[in-house]
Amino acid sequence: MAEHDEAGHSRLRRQILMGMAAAPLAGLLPKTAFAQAPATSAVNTTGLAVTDTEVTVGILHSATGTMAISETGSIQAEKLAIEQINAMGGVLGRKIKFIQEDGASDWPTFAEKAKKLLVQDKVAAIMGCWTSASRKAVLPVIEQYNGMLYYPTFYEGLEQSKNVIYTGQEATQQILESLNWVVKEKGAKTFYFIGSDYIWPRTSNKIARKHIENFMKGTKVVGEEYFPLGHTQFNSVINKLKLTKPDVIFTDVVGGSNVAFYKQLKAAGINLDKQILMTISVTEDEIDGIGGENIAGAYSCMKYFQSLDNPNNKEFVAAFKKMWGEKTVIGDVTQAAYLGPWLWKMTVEKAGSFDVDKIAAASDGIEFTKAPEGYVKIHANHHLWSKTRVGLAQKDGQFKVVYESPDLIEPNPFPKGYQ
Amino acid sequence: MKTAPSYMDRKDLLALAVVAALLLVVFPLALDGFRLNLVGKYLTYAFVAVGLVMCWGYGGILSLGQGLFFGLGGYGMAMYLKLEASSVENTKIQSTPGIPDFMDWNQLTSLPWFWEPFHYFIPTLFLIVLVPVAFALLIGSAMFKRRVSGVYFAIITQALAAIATILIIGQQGYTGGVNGITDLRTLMGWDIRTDSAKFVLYFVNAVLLIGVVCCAMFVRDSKLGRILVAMREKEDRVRFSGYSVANFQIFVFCLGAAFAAIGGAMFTLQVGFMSPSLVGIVPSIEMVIFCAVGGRLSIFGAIYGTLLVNYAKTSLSESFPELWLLGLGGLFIAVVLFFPNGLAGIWRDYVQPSIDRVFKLRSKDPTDPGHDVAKAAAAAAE
Amino acid sequence: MFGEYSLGDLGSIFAMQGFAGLILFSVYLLMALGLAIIFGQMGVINMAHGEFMILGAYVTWLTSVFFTEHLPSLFPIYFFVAMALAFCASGALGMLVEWALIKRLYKRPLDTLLATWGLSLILQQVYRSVFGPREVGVTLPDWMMGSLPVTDVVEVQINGLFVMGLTLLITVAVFFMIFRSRFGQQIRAVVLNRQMAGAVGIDTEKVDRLTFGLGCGIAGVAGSAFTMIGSTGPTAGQLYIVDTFLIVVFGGAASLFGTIASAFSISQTQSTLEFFLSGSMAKVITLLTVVGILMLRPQGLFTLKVRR
Amino acid sequence: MTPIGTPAKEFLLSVEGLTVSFDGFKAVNDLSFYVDENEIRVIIGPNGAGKTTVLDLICGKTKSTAGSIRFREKELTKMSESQIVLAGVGRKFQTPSIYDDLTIFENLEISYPKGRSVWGALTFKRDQAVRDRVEEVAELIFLKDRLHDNAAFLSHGQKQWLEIGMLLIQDPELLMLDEPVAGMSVSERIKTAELLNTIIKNRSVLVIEHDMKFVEDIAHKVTVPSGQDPLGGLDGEGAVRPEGHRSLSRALRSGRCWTSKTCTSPTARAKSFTG
Repeated sequence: MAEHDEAGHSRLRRQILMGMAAAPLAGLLPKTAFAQAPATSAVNTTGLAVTDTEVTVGILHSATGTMAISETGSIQAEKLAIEQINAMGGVLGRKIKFIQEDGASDWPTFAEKAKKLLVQDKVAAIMGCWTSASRKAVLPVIEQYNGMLYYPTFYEGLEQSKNVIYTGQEATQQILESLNWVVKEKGAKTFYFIGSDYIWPRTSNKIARKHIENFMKGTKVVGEEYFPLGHTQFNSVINKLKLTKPDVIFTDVVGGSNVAFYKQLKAAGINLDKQILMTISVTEDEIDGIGGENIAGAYSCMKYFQSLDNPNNKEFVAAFKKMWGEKTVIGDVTQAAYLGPWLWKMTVEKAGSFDVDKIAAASDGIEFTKAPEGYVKIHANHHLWSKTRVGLAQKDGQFKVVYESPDLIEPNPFPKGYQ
Repeated sequence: MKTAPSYMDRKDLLALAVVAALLLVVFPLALDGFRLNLVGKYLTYAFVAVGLVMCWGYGGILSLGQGLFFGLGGYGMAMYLKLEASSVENTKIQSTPGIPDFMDWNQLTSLPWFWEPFHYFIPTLFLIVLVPVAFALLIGSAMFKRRVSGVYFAIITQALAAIATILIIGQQGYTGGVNGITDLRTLMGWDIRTDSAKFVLYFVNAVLLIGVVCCAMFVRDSKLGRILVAMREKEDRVRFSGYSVANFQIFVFCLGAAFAAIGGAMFTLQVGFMSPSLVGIVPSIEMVIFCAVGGRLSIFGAIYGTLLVNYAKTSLSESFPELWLLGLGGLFIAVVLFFPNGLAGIWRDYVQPSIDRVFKLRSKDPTDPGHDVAKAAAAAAE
Repeated sequence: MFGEYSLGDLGSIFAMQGFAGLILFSVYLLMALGLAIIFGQMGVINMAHGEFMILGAYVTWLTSVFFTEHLPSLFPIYFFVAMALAFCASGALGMLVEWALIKRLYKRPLDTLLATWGLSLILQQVYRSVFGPREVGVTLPDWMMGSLPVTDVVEVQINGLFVMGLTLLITVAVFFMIFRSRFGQQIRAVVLNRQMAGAVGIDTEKVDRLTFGLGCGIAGVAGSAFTMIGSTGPTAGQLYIVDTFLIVVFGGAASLFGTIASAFSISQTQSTLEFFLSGSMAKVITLLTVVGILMLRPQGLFTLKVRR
Repeated sequence: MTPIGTPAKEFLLSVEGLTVSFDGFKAVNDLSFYVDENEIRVIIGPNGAGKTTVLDLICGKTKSTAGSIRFREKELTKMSESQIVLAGVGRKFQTPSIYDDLTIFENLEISYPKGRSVWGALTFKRDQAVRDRVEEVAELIFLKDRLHDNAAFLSHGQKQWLEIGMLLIQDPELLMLDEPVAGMSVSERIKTAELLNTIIKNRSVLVIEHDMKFVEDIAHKVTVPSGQDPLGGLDGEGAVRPEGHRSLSRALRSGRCWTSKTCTSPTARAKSFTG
């Protein structure tokens, strides 16, 4: 701890000196956002990498390894948001500079890089992580060094931290409304769960099972199966599906397994126009690999689809495609990642400071009206109030929104009765 | 006494002194807390690499499943720390207080039996070494007694590492699944997350590593070490000189497993969690390359190789994440094709002779693998 | 377990599971054949085998894109062209790799393992840089998707049949090539005694290169076929490598017949277990059984007892 | 002929009904022979006749399909290689089998009959007794002044000697030599014969050799591979000087694989071989 403090102090001293040197100059310059910026010493009391013109944040995702498939979209969205914020004059008059680190799909590497960003680079916030495992690895580091993490992925819940803002949905937000919808609208009675074998599918399915068994009438789960990550042979489980004939196949298969699963499902003659399949793991990103023709007819429960029809989203999609190419698609997590820098900017401006403690305290109640998914608000538990939507997969790889929850759903990371 | 293998000759002592000075003096003085902790993490892999030098370099047994032992050691320590972090008081919001949080999420209502011994520190320390050694003994007895060796052994150990990963991920109620065992806080009430604790742990780690190195050197310089070399060359001759080759192979495999397990336990202490991503095939093969880069016959080379590769990995992936895999892949190929004896070979062939010329020291044994590689050390110290 | 199903259902279960097992068998065999040649016959531990397969998959994807854009009328048959191209691409890359890398390492089999692992890392990164980190979706012609109904429950997947047919064809071709052709005779001669083969006028270097190329080419075709059932991404190849090696080793590395038998027994075990257990456990139990048997019988299922 | 199953007296080594087949090919078929104490026995036969396989069977490298090998009351077929060595059987390979990466001293030391268990090897001390013995043997095998060179630098003949030395230090009761003079120069061959004559004292020796001159020098009895009883089958053939050689070369030409016949005949009969 001693070393940490010392380094912080000397850096702080340097920054104060620089701030004093810059002050007289600022008076000579024409009135710009820069000149109006509050003094660095005032907005940064903990020695973060904030100068009079710049503030540094970290981007921490996997650019290599198996998770690069999923995390690329998040990196792109975060870069887009930072660029847009900078174009609007930055945060508290300071341009955002980002340092990108590669977690390489390896959890210890994530922890190592998070520590590097906080201890060496003194970033004011980190936009990053994708899998629960990487977040779990990073969390102790973030808490120890008092950093701020904006985490974009929909996840299993059961977590809450002063140092993390969860911009994706936690499991109850994503699942409960959708289950209610499928039971009410489609008259579904029986469910079959198929997931990849790790914590997110297992916890999500547990919540779904409790909801189906305890909170709804006449519905039941007729099967539950998990496969190792990367599994590519689903014929046996498809046979079981044919025999049990569930009303709804409820899946949270991830990664490469997804592709195999839907291709084999289609090849086995399970027609998704007749058989209801509901997934909580397929976004537009995944469809890119699966192929729209293989999954058309499936229902996906997300808070965001690229096809959402609102002005915010149209603007966002256009900007994203302009920056990253016409062919890129935008999934739920990509949009949630896009929220991170914006929410941070607004919180910093509300708090009038880059200090993590002040941001953590000021986060409650931050509203973002320009979010592509519509209006969102940060809850006191650091998750977002958001709507949930059910999209029907189309052949072109897009979703048609068939249901949207009427109100914002309250995030509930530790749901009573679901554990 | 012209030939007696006095345990550690002058050159070895010098090399040991250089390593000790580097680890105990130079690094702590030259590096800030963050970098020092990183070096500490790398050094935990060096335990595995030293074990591989014994197994692979001397014993001729290439194990692609060292991650399994590293993981067993690491999980042992993590289970102890997790239980300490899951006191009834800390976990009172759970439906079953007093068990680790992930068990509670998975509807476990009591602690599984195999977690029980990890309530106590001393049994934990024993189990950290004994469990991996028992596994190694089992695997080794089954395979070496039946003369499985070389390629087949490599592939089967690789499969074992893969099975272990699937099993750990699949049994998440008992193991923490893909997330691993996280959020470890204290060791007998001592907060291991603080910078001062990390500093202390670094030294514990370094001293243990030096101890393991001495142990490896003792084995290497004993008659057993020469029998290993002999076995690697002419297995049958050794067998027909009255030795049970399998027993020696089992011994050295267990030794490698024990070293790896110690490394794993130190990893958990320094990094603060353990996860299946350190058990699988990829980390196991990476550890082999640390050893190969250092020189598969050089105990000291293993340390320098580990430091060098990890230093390259960290710095390359900080500045050019895309190039890192190309660099690592290229390194594998280059080492195999051009430097089969790794850094130690380069030292022996290029550096040592010029030093010898300067100091007019006659190298006593031309085939003795090279020892300290000051250049690599300097690079790693960056 | 059976109580919940009626007698008719049980019949269907066995029929469908049998068929699922056969598909898995074909898939495994297709994966393993190339490796059986490279590892079993040549003794090279090719850890980049999965990446050669993925090359075939990417070639298939490129072909499908090309046909969609330039020859839409011929799209239904593009897959055959793609497989041929995949064979050529992977085979050519294989020969290049043999020339640049493998030929220096024939005497050091364990080192081929490390070198090819390095190669696989490089190939993964190259795929990522060229094709992007995301998976690519290979569009299949409509006739290859869907299934033929046999009864109202039992259906036969067309792509499953296709994979089976392909596997059969390639297996027969490989057998013919290894055991009946002049080239196969040369391969076996070089495997048995390199020096002697050289002495009687066989160009051993050329035979090595062609053999390695052949093995990689078959991997390419396998990768091409897998676009029907699996995903195509830079790291997808790694998924296959452990399974593939275990199949070859389990069969008895030097025996092609053993490879078939081992693919068959592993696939049937796994497919049956998957039906009665959860997917993860089925995989673990299958792998553990294989490893257990290998510990008891390290030479694999089929080996010649030879004079040492 | 000694009847199978009831040896007249306890031999040092009794091989009875020994058979081994590789995938149906019977490399050794129903072979029986007996070796006395202090007897020197030569096995001859053409390439592929299974001579080396017999040694492999005795020392446990190959497991027999049927039959028994008894050595000093112990059934060798059920023992592991290292146990067989500890029982007192030493074996030299056809090609020099030494450790290139170790020095000559270390090569010899490894064969020193102490510290053969894992623990023993770990705690083995190189004391004066070891050093004396190694130097003594090194002198015998003409390598005393090269003790601290790596074995890789030795010539082919020297490597053969080194291996013989390694066996010597092991002090076996039954010494098995597989073509000890193969590939040697004439002068080396002479030295080797001299060496062997020193070391075969006070022990039984089983030798495989093509070199008839060498066989002639050291053999007491000869075991021949043949379709028939070698003596019976060959007796009628025309005699060429010396008779034994003629019969032997004849046997070499006609032998295809091992069958059961050994000529453990009375010494007088065997003399026809050894001249």
